Amino acid sequence: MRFAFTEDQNLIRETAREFLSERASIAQLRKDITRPEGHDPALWQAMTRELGWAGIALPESTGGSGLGMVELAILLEEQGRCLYGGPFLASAGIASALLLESAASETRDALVSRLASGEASAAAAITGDTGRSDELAVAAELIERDGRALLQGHASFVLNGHTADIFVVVAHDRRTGKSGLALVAIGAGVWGLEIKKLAAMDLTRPYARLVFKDTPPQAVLADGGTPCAARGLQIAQVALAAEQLGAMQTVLELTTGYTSQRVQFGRVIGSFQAIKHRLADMMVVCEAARSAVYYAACVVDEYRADPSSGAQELAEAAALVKVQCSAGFHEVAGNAIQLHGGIGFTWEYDTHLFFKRARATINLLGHPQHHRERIASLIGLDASMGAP
Amino acid sequence: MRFAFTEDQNLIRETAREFLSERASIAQLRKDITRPEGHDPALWQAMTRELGWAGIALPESTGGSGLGMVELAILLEEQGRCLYGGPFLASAGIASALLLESAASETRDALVSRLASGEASAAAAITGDTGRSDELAVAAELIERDGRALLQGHASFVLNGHTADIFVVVAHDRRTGKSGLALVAIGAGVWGLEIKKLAAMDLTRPYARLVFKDTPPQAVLADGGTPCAARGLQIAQVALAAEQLGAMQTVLELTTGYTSQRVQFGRVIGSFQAIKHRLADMMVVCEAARSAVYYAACVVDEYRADPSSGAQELAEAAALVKVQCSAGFHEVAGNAIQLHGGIGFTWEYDTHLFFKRARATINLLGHPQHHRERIASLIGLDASMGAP
Amino acid sequence: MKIRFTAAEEAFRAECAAWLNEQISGPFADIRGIVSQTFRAEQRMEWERALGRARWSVIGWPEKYGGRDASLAEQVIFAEEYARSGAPGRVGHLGTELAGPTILHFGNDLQCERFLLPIARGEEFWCQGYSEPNAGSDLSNVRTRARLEHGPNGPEWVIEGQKIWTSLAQFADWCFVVCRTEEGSKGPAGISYLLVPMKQKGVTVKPIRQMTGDAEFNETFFDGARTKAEYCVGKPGEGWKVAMGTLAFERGVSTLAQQMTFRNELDLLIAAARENGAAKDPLIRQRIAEAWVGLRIMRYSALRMLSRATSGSLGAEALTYKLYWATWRKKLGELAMDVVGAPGELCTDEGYGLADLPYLYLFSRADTIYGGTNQIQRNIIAERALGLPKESRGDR
Amino acid sequence: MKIRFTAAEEAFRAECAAWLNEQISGPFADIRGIVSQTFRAEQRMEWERALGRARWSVIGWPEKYGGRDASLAEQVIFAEEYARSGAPGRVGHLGTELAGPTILHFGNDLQCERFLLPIARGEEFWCQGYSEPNAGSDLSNVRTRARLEHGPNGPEWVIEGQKIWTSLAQFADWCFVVCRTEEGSKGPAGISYLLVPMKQKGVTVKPIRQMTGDAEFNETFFDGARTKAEYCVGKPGEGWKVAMGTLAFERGVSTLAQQMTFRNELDLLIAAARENGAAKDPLIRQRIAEAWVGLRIMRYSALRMLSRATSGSLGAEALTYKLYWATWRKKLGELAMDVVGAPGELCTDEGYGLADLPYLYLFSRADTIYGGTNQIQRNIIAERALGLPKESRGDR
Repeated sequence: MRFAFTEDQNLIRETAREFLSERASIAQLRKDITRPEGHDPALWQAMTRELGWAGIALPESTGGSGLGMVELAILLEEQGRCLYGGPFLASAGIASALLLESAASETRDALVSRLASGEASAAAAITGDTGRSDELAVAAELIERDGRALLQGHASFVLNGHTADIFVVVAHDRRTGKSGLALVAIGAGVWGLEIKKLAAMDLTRPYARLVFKDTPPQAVLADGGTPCAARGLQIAQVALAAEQLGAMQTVLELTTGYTSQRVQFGRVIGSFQAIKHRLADMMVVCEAARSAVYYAACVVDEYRADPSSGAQELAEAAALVKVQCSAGFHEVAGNAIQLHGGIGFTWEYDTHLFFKRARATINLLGHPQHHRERIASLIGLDASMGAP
Repeated sequence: MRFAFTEDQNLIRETAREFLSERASIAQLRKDITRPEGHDPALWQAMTRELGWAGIALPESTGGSGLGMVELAILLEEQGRCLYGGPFLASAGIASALLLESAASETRDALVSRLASGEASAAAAITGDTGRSDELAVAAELIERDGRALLQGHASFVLNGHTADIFVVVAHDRRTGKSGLALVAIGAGVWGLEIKKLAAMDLTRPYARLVFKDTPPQAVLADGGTPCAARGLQIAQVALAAEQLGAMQTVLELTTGYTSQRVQFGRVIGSFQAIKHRLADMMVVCEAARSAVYYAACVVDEYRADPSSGAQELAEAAALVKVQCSAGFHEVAGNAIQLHGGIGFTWEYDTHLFFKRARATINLLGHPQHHRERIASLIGLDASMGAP
Repeated sequence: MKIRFTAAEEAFRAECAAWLNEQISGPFADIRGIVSQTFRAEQRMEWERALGRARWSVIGWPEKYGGRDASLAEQVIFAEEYARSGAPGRVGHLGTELAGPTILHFGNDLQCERFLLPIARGEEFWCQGYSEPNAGSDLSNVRTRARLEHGPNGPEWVIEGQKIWTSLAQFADWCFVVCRTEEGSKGPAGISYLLVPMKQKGVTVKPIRQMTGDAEFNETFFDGARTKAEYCVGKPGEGWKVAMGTLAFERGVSTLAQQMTFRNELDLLIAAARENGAAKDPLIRQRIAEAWVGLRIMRYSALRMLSRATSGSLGAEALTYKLYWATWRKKLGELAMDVVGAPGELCTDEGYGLADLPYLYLFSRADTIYGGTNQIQRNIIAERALGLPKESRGDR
Repeated sequence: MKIRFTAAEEAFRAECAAWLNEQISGPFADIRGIVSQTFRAEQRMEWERALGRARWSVIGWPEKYGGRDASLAEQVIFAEEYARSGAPGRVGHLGTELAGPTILHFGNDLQCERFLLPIARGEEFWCQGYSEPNAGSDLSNVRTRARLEHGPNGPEWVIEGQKIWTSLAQFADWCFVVCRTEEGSKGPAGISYLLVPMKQKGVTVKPIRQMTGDAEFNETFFDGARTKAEYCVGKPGEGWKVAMGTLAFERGVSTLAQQMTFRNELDLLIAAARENGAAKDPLIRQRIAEAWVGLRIMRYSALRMLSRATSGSLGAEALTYKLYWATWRKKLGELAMDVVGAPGELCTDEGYGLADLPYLYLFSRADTIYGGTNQIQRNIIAERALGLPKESRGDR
């Protein structure tokens, strides 16, 4: 038990921070989001092909680095710091997690290899137009016709879906003799797939809506995929939380910096307790999130080392980290606007970008309320009541 | 429409404040609560027989002053200021409200007359051992045997019940052909009634637990009494809220006074924004409570003037005022302890008396959560959902 | 203490409701229910002229200035019916609610004669020149300067400086400008309250885009702008008192109209919750109930505040009012997003169009900032209502 | 970064769990699960002597002072098993967690030899002399004075003054007292850190009754109390640094034991909720989940803090820790009352006896006050971790 980063891990962080501060400043982000892709493809190429980030937590057998969630979380945290809006979270954080949880197969490994090399990016289609995270919200169906599996229905809130090459789709399995959820891979150029980019309140990252019209899957990755999907999404929650952690840390620093310089009443406003104490509370939230993210990342690695004994802890840690980071990021970003005063409310200043990202990530992969209810079940509040 | 006190009403307040500051200081309270009655009977006599307070909102025909809820609320607010623990709220605030809502009859008027004159005090028995405010929590039953109505079961959390002369009991009506709740009056000395004083965390005011063993009622005040009980308790909520308002105002003043004098770091601590702003928030809560209480008191008077048109507004205002004053009082009293620092946590200092009273009144007549749910129903959130 | 309206007052309610509904479902149906402050401004200014013609624009003012000498109860009733009709927020509200009452109270006869009727008639619109880039929370740190010059048009103030957050400046004919007229003065001393025409060469208005995508607020630059010497309200150098007086009018009857807007927003939220099933969620129900409680309390507090205002004193409820509603609305915005769920995250068009509830969510973040941040409001409450020590300044 | 324990560590866990369970279900069954700090103190002191005999009292200390030189992981494991066994909080914790580490770190050889073994063996108990009636949040405003006197027993400090909130003083043999030894000094300068015997004529302990009805805290009066000149930790006049160092030890491994207490409290609350049906209430479920999240995060933060502490630096998570747990526990207390409902309002006996959860509710109100109020904690975080300006004093 040593709950601190190794030298290697620190080095990964330093390299990432240096690279991103040069190539992915928020000023740059404001330009990149106006591109049709919503991000800079050259930067994405550099991240994946040159730096090999997409494969950091993918098995060496598929061309990845074979490191773990802790290292992936470091990269996501650093990307969160600059609100990076390219498909890293979507592909390396979410879709890859689903792929790795699905049954091992050559097809799957071929897909993973394409992601690891940076040749392709993937996106996960896991919910319908409600955007909710429960099973009922899934609006895609896998049917069988003439012995062929086909996708019907739709999926929405597909993060970075408009530029993805591969989709990992969670669908209700309606094939003969099947039930529950299936995990399906499809290519972006496949017949019977409509992709529409959706503009969002969060300016930093677009969604897509997919419509399936008898779309043939490239592969059915998991029959009876309900548990695979659940575990994969739990791991994805940890990935998202790592990104949220980085973002909330930046917005805290931004606010500390501003309030240390802005003068009103002849004093820097950071000398007023109303400001100081709010900042202290923001820091408490950030540090709590940090503890949660690092721990949850370790839990993912423990789970992958031993899935049978680690599943309960994974479910708990994933819900916990989503609750803490979603509620925390929104609180911190909201406070940042308040402490900036008028300027914090303007389009030109960066605080609103963080605030809107925070709001968007509240619903992504499940609202905190949903996950608290999930925790209540996990810790035994459902068990039948009786006399003591 | 004039939402301000009249001269007469201001005079009632001034007189009450003067009387209570002389006779019912908190130092005096600390002595009085050690008496077997839990309060000073001579003071109670002075309040009722000399000043006629018990009858202030009772009809002139029964010997009362024929004034309204606004005037009663003023007296309760002033009593709340000094945490008066005698049976005024229990008798004039709660039990009287139930009596006035029950069907007019000679028996009822005779009971009301005894309360108006101060000859007797009443207490309301409205819940069982859970102390909850829903109908299911009622643990008394009115049965019929040999043509006679009898009470069985129990009631708990009967405010000031150990010194009451009359009990107004809410019971499930199990008599032949009846259903719902009945409102029943019994005398304290009646056969088959056990009364046990309960010591409570709130030191200022005890409860009693009643056990009914074929207890014969003095009168069945309302057959099919569910709506009477509901309305009576709504009015009682307004009475309780008025008392809570007075208490939270005092605790705010106490804290303002302390923080204006206590010096740390060479400054009065009230000059620190962390303290100032907390006090400001406390004041916001108090003023919100004040607006709510005065308005709700007017609503009661409007309702009594025209029960048919005023019932919905009464239900809403009663729930609202209970939510605001219960949550608000607890918040203000909790903050008071915090802002006093170590001394606020001692037995010798008064803050804990307020804090414990606040906690006790959260459950009394229904938890805020219960009343918020009630509001949700009242404002139409239960109505069936459909396409727009 | 009574809350019931008299029969005569209820008759007045019927009269104004009838007129409002006729107008808003008839000639002005296009502007019904608009939320944004800047949308369809021209039509709304036309609407405000129609109000003026029918003497419904400022009913509490004296008849000779376009009002009806209406009682408090009548003003309460009108505000309620105005909002109930779906009539939009007023482009002219800085004139009718702030400039007008200030001139009526602090101005001289000449100023009253010149300015009040055009406000009442919707012929002249106003904006407010208070905040500056370095005078946000610290309002008295005013750097905009004005000096008196004697030129061909007689004595005139010449104004230099920059104001910020001047909402509706793009539509305004006049601005009430707080500026420093005594060289070397500091803080509240040496400030004057000038009425300055906006449509002149020396005034430039530059919109500030906000996080909502809209631009209600502006920067306003005064670069040799001029106004007549006699358009100074109060004595030169004693404008601070007038400026603070203006702020007190923000707590007037207009709060009731604002509340009706809030009520419309809450109704919208409730409708959304019923439609998408969120109304079945016990947590959402609690939060909606809490919002409903807060809104009711705002109404009661406003009535208490207004009933007392007729007796001249300003109570604690008035000092707490801004903090209360701003905090309430911010929470409402957060609740709104949880009610609408993920679909509320999507834009309705490519131009950053947002549905009403998500728009409310974003806009509400400004409520706790403009017009005195929550932090400033808490200082005011603690110092003025509770008598706690003043904050120490770093500079004097 | 890894969170799994090695096989050797798990073996260590089995060893200490076995010993603890044997003791606590055997000879010390009477003191199992006691919540109050003062209840059955004599038996608990006996228990702590048993711990000392078996070398389980201070396992992280060097062997020669009664410890086991245990690794961080072993200390974590022992703390977990200690609490899991139901063993009660330690009467000696001010010695084992504060006085001991302070002497070990700042004291000289003579002091280590004299004081550490008796602490480890449970032979001498300690209390803390920091706060004074006028030095609560403002700790450096110390007025207790000590002067060096040369008498028949050699040079001795003679101490005059009053300390307050000295918990467990009634059981203590020694007190570490912060006092002013330089006439006319102010603030942190001129303060010394003295080790003073409690069982002497010049020391009077007077219990302070708290809102719980209990009296864990005391006033302690020093009226010509004496201690040897050599029992000054650090140089005379430079005790402030030592005193602050002691506070840092509060963030040590003992936090894990404290957390296990919290976990027992949360388990109690969950059991109550399941028993009375509150666990079905969606709002209660959310709040319990939130409490569970907070407790887990405390554990993760403590592990992060401790893992870093071995590298010598104090991170932001250490500065936020007190504020976090105190706020968490206050909320837990409020939740507890909502779970138990009205029955929790009733006393269990005439002597103001309260059930565990209501007791927790009341006691938790002190958590955000003692050991540095939440307000002071926020100052510390803002100033030390975020580098914001210091509060200005009124007096220097």
